[in-house]
Amino acid sequence: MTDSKTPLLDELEKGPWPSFVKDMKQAAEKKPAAADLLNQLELSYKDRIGHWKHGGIVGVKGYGSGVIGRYSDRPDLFPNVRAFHTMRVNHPTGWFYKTDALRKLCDIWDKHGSGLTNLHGSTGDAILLGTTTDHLQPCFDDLSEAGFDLGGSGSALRTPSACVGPARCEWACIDSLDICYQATMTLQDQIHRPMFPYKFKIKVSACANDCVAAIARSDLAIMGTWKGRIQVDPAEVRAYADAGLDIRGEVRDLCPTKCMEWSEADRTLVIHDGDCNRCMHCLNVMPKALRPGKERGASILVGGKAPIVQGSLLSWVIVPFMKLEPPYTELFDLIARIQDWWDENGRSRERLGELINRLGMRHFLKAMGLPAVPQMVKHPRTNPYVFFWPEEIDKKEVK
Amino acid sequence: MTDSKTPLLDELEKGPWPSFVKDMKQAAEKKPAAADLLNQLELSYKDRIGHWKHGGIVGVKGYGSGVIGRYSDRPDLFPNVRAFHTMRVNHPTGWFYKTDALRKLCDIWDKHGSGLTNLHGSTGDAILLGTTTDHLQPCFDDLSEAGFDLGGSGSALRTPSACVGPARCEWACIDSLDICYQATMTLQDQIHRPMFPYKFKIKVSACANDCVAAIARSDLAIMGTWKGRIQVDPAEVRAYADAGLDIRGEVRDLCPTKCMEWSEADRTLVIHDGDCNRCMHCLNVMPKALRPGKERGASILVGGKAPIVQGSLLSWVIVPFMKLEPPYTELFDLIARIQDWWDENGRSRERLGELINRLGMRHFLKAMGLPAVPQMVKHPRTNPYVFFWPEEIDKKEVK
Amino acid sequence: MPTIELAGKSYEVDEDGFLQELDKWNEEFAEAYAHADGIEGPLTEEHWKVINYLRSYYQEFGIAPMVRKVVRETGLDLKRIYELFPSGPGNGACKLAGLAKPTGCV
Amino acid sequence: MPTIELAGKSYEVDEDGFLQELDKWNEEFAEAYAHADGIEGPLTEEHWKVINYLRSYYQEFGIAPMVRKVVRETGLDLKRIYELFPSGPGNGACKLAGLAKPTGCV
Amino acid sequence: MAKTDIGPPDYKQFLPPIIRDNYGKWRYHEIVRAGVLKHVGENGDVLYTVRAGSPRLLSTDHIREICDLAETYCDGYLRFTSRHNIEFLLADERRVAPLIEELQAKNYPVGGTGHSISNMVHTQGWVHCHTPATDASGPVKAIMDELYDHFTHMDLPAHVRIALACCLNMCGAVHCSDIAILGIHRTPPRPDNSRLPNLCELPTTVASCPTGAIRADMKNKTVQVNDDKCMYCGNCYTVCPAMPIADPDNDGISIWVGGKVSNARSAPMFSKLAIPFLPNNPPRWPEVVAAVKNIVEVYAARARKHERLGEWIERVGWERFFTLTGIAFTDKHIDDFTLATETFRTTTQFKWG
Amino acid sequence: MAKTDIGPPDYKQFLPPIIRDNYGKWRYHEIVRAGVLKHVGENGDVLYTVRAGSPRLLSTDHIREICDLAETYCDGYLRFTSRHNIEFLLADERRVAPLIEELQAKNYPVGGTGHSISNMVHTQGWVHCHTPATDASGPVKAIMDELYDHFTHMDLPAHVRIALACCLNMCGAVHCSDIAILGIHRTPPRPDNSRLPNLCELPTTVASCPTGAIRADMKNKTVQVNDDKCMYCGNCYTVCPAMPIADPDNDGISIWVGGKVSNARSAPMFSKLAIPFLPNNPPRWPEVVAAVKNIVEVYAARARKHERLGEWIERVGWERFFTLTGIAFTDKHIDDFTLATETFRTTTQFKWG
Ligand code: SRM
Ligand code: SRM
Ligand code: SRM
Ligand code: SRM
Ligand code: SF4
Ligand code: SF4
Ligand code: SF4
Ligand code: SF4
Ligand code: SF4
Ligand code: SF4
Ligand code: SF4
Ligand code: SF4
Repeated sequence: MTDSKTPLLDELEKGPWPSFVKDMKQAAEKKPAAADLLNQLELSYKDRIGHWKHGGIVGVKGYGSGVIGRYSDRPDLFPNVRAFHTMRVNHPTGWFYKTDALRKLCDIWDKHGSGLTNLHGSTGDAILLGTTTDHLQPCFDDLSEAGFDLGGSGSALRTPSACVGPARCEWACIDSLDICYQATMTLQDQIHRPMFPYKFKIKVSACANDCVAAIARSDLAIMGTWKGRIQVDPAEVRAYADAGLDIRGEVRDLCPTKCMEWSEADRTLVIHDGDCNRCMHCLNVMPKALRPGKERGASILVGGKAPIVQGSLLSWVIVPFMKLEPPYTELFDLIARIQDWWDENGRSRERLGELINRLGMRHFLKAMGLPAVPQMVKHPRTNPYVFFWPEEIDKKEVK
Repeated sequence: MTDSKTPLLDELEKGPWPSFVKDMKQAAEKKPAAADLLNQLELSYKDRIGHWKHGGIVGVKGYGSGVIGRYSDRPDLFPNVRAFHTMRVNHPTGWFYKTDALRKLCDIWDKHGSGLTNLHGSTGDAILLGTTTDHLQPCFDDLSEAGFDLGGSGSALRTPSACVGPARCEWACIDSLDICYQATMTLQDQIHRPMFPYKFKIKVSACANDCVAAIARSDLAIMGTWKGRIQVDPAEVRAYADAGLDIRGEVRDLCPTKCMEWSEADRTLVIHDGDCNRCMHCLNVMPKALRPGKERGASILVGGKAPIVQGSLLSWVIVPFMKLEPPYTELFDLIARIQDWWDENGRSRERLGELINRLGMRHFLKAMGLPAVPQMVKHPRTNPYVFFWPEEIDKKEVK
Repeated sequence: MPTIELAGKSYEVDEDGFLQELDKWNEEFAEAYAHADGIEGPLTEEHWKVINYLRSYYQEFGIAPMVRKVVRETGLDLKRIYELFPSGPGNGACKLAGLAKPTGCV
Repeated sequence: MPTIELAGKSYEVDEDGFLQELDKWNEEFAEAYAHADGIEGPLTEEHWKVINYLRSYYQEFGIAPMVRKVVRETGLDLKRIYELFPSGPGNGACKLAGLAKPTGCV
Repeated sequence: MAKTDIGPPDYKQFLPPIIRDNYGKWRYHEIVRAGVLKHVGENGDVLYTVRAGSPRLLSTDHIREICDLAETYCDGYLRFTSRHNIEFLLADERRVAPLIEELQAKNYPVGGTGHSISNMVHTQGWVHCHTPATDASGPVKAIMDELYDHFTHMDLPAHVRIALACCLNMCGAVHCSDIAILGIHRTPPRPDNSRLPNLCELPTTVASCPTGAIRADMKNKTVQVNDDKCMYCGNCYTVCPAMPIADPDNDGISIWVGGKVSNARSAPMFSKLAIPFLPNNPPRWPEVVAAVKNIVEVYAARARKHERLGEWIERVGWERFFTLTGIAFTDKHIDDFTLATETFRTTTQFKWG
Repeated sequence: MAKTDIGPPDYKQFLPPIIRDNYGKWRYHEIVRAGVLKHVGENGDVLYTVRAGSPRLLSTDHIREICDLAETYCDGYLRFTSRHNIEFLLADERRVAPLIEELQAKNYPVGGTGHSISNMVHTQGWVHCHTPATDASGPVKAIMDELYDHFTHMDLPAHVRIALACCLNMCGAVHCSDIAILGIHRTPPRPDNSRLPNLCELPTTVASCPTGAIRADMKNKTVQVNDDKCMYCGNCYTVCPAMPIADPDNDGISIWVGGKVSNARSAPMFSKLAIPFLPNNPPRWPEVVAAVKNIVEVYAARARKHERLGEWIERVGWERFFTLTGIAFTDKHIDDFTLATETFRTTTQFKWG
């Protein structure tokens, strides 16, 4: 046996995948807090249980969010993590950095915190992992000075995120980065000062491949799509076939709507665009030959979330197509109307999707002024429990 | 204009489809009750509303079911339908009749009732439509004398029904008629003396085509199926192809599991039976060439029902395969266990499916002693709200 | 609204003979009605067991008990109940017990 | 369990400074605590509007009101509330008002 | 006293000899023409079945006429189908044509087999029930008149099964029909406080409401309905006579499509809402007839062979269904009951229309 | 005081020049090899991206090392992906190979593109959270060690996305992953009546329970848990610190499969339960690692090209999935929450195994 103080964690230094234990040890050399974190984690590995107390509510002046308070339940053993709060730093949209900015972050965190981070949290923030209460405000001041700001937490708008989109992707149907950035900047107040019934998440994917998983984990998902015909380059189609791509098997047969005809003989591909549901598969397989149609915009979906309380929800289509060009007035107006309705009607800790589900989609659509369209449903209702609006009923005759 | 007393209903004597109004008029000539029924119906057509009072609870001695009480809400206008009760006569299994039996029914009904019937009710009974309270017992006595008995109503076992099955169908995998008949005879007491929380329906279809819609409208559906290979007659396959059947397009391409290979060249059909889900389609299209496998039995499903209260349910697989040979002991034991559990745990007016849904399938399976198998679900659960049985937990350690 | 004359008193009942004013019920009503409904002789202890159980359950819960409960609580099996009340627990016993008419599931 | 000394009295609080025995709350606690929490000068009428609303809502419903409710009922907008309580309605106002620590949604 | 619990007559005595001989030993069948099935036994025996439509509501005299026919042509053996059709069972091929001739002469439609529209399963309506929102026999007659040729000809892509239920109890079990016609109320029940206390069990009445719209008013031994939460299902009326709900001016018919029962190709499916409301317009319900006809014809013109209505819609998409039929999509089509979230579109995969 | 509400730095200043030039004007891409993307602009410009794996939990020194690399090879421009990988952005093809060489020398895995296993999205676990039922970073490390070659090689039928969340809050949003690893508790919370009255809002605590297992005990200002109705989700603990639920001997990991997010081919899908429980066995969770490996390899051997794990299972059937993987099917796999009926098999269409 080794006489290491962390024999269990040491096991996780082995193996080819980069080891977080190495990073913890690296930080532990400089930072007592990181050292105690390492030791407390070792204890957790031994006990098979976490060693943090419940909750913690701390912050910086003027903000109600951006810091997750945390206290050790064994401050006797690990005094340097007695308080070990996390700061959520709003990442640059698309997670793009120049190294000078990243280095600044590191310097600030070495000055004020544990020297440990998550790049990034699963909402998208740069997570600065662990500091004490009295370092929060000075750390924030330094961050602000360096051009960074905190992200969301609590019953606030959470840090919006976006796929890399037009910056590096041929399929981007909308400017996911700009939309996300504008939303972030416009809604700063909502991010920093929680005022909603619960959290609210916005994510933007510039096409249906959904590289930020917007549909699964945002209350409001903005997803690029197009109308009209897929742009086909017949020469490139032939080139793919020549290069050995099995267009029949790998493309046509896997098209979910079966809206393609592929002629092996003359190596031509015909797409019946009216039947296409823009799933992206054929474009994914043949990016050189196929491109999204020219009329571009986004589908807007709402309601996605994780399981607590009533089970997970994937987001629901509420606007099949919206043109999205700066200053995105229609989009931001809609977001404002949605949040206002939710804030007005929602119960504490009730996400948007849960509220719509409780009150009924028809009430939501009416409040939004959105028309009901078949694109909103997989299929119409199967139960006969249909409400009619009072104005649709011949009231004179009801006794 | 005609001076008919039923100008509205007269309109329904027109047109090619046989007219129920003609039947009503025919009966009205002999029976004042039928005449008043016709006139009251005319009033309903004028008023666009029914003219029957709510409910009615009448019957014959020793039975708690089999008669639907009904009273006119306009006895002033239609005294002959002041009381107009329906008797539900248990149909001969498979709805087979010899005319002498049918004629006996007619004679009895001309003697005691309105002379109007439904052949048949949608549960399957021969419905004798309308008589007075004092005719109920004598009518029943005559029916019994003629070899007929009443069917179910109220919180009872309802008249079981079965598809024509082995009597006239090449696909029957079980003897639907015998099973239904034996169930009916064995469970007479349950049919006539309501003792359950609510109604209970049993239907038997001898294959997956489900010609009695068992899966949609019975609390317990028994559906024939097979294990092993579909019996293929290659010569008959070729004969179909020769006769112009598009085996690729009409059979292979429509197979839901895509488990068939069809070679146009040598006109041979290969079925990968391990992938087949016995949907019946290929057999339906080529009955001469394909027959069910040789090891036959039934899938048992439970819970089907109409929408009230919590929405319609289609029945759920609880036993993927059960051999069914007289005296069907395993089946009848299972039915008894199911009913007992339901009767013990069900609330008033709670159908079996609703109860299982309320308490959880795992409780039902445990009480039935049935093993959980993947055939019971479309897919495993998506929510993480998993219960463990106390005996699965290491209780010593829980503080 | 039809009425029925029983032991010199008159009661409002519906077409099926169910009492319309539930608080008018009394034991004579049950006795006399039983006779009119074809039960021979005076009501026995067993009859009263059923009737009393129905009434007390109804008073407590506002609903008629389910048949399985009646069987269990009175110790009489269903066959016996039909012997006692040939019209059965609903049309027979509940009617004599002065309960609201069982509705719905017919 | 940490304690905090305010205006000569000592109170049990948690790590975040939230009162642990809710019935120990009194107005001096709020005044003194405000000072300790960095609010300058004595609590104003506006401060008390918020604190009193929080307390009365909590007493009636057993929960803290949602922010929208606080804004509507006090007539103070969110910006003003953050001016009054720089740590915000939760960490700031609820703490001074002696409510249970808002949990969960962080 | 009469014997009780004897059960129905044993069906075996009603089976014609050819069926008794070939019971469980049929080899295959063919549909000779619409309404005529030919079943061939393993031993070569041949059974003919001639299927005729029926209004289901039959007078005893009409039944006797059917008996006459059965005696003339098939030794008195006949049966009824699970969809109320009459089937004459013939061992002798030579009698088939004469039977059909006489049936046609007597105005019995012969058909309902294979890829046709069979008889409509339906219910009581104003003829005998207490909760209907529409009549049953009348709309059925009017619709079958219009679709008559699809009964007598097998000219559709696949089976089309139409059913009608006159209220949400759905005795016609219409919930899995290609086309379902369903009577609906559209105004809340009106509790009659004077009768309710003596007539109804309060807990049962409260529990009967799927949407929790009913509150017990213990003091007055009655109930109150929250009209905003009521979707007029009528279940409270079923258990409590003092909650009348019928309303001539607002009751009517809704139309549902795309259900199926068989497991052939696709799994059984519920029908889905196509048209939320059409008025009760007796005696011939022209709006309803036209709507059903339109759906059938759009389907007939577009679906592929063997494709049931619901399978066709699933393939082309509901967006397309509404466009092609010209039926308006409304907020009523969007579910708001307990499983609603399962029906919302959780993908960007959809068509423009 | 510091400026507030300035928001994040404008991303545009961090875009390398080649991206600024080709913003919104990319023509196509190729995956040159695992971990190397080549994007070609309409004007012919070529951008190379080299993707490297990261443990996500990074020390500042480690980040500085990454910065060193970015400065050496790509003028200081880099990004992170939505799955925590590092992407070096190079305008100059000649630097690609040297960068990869140095990355490999420094033990950075290069890969995660195309039909490979990318980095695992995951959460805090015992490192920073108060509700975990397992650790996050530890199991991730152990699993990625085992699946390392599938990160560095594109040898799978399609993308495989694995995620881990240490409790049912699912911060890892694992609910739509090809393979999801989820920490679960298995014993009810233990309300601490001495602390609860001062710490918790009773209505909030009661409302927090998805199954209604919590009753308020107004008299004692505390709550009671009906253990039979509790499925250990821990949400009550989230809102009420006096309801501890962690239990070292019964907490552990469940495994879920077949979810996806993209709309490619099939619509997004939730993951479904594969293995209800595996023990917490630190430091390397061998049971969990073996289970994940088994699922990946069975899938890899059988699925068709482009077929995601869930798509493969849908095609062959869940019956087959359990048979092929040898995973036991139990009553726990059968849903009993609010939408349970939607998951029951309502057809006789199934396979024997
Ligand atoms: C840090 C982070 C996990 C990570 O390691 O990446 C995280 C950590 C916590 N989440 Fe989360 N969530 C994080 C992303 C998510 C996501 C993913 C996403 O945003 O895309 C989800 C699922 C999507 C969603 O919102 O539905 C998520 C769903 C939850 C929930 C359940 C919410 C629900 O409505 O179902 C809770 C419970 C709550 O809010 O009380 C929660 C609560 C928490 C808390 C605050 C614990 C608690 O009960 O109060 C965790 C603090 C951990 C700590 O001590 O640092 N966290 N949380 C993620 C935020 C980092 C960032 O800002 O970038
Ligand atoms: C006569 C018949 C309709 C017909 O014209 O064919 C019928 C008629 C009535 N049904 Fe039915 N049901 C009839 C088959 C059905 C079916 C179909 C089936 O059995 O296959 C169903 C749907 C399947 C099911 O059971 O789920 C059906 C579901 C209902 C329901 C809803 C039950 C539910 O759990 O959702 C009710 C309401 C009730 O029980 O109180 C109901 C209630 C009624 C009542 C008794 C009215 C009531 O509210 O009390 C109707 C009496 C009409 C009358 O005055 O004659 N009837 N009922 C059918 C019985 C004839 C027979 O015995 O052959
Ligand atoms: C007589 C009857 C059974 C009975 O016991 O009464 C019956 C008899 C036959 N059915 Fe059926 N089915 C009968 C009701 C049904 C029902 C129930 C219903 O409609 O309510 C169904 C389920 C319908 C549904 O899915 O909604 C039904 C779904 C089938 C199918 C599957 C059709 C499909 O592709 O979905 C077949 C196979 C076929 O026809 O290819 C079938 C096939 C058959 C065959 C060919 C079986 C045979 O070999 O004898 C019989 C003649 C069919 C024909 O009409 O062309 N039968 N059949 C019923 C006639 C009803 C009527 O008068 O129209
Ligand atoms: C860099 C990143 C976006 C970002 O802003 O960070 C990204 C980038 C690309 N994605 Fe993605 N995707 C990224 C996360 C995702 C996600 C989200 C996730 O995994 O959490 C998804 C949804 C996953 C799912 O369905 O569960 C995603 C689903 C796709 C798909 C659809 C795959 C499918 O068949 O289901 C494609 C198309 C393809 O690869 O054929 C795609 C294609 C691409 C392309 C080829 C787009 C392009 O032309 O540049 C990019 C390189 C892909 C590659 O890795 O082979 N990307 N992509 C993300 C890299 C994550 C990582 O480090 O592994
Ligand atoms: S979501 Fe679409 S546009 Fe955005 S990066 Fe992914 S593939 Fe490209
Ligand atoms: S985008 Fe999808 S649906 Fe459209 S043609 Fe391509 S593969 Fe088919
Ligand atoms: S259910 Fe099957 S066996 Fe029965 S009649 Fe229909 S096709 Fe024949
Ligand atoms: S029965 Fe159905 S699943 Fe089986 S081979 Fe025939 S068509 Fe395919
Ligand atoms: S559907 Fe409704 S109205 Fe029609 S018979 Fe059945 S219960 Fe009566
Ligand atoms: S009609 Fe239906 S929804 Fe309306 S109150 Fe009655 S039971 Fe409730
Ligand atoms: S998943 Fe649960 S335990 Fe893990 S970080 Fe999120 S809230 Fe904490
Ligand atoms: S752990 Fe979940 S299910 Fe159990 S009592 Fe708490 S909230 Fe309810």
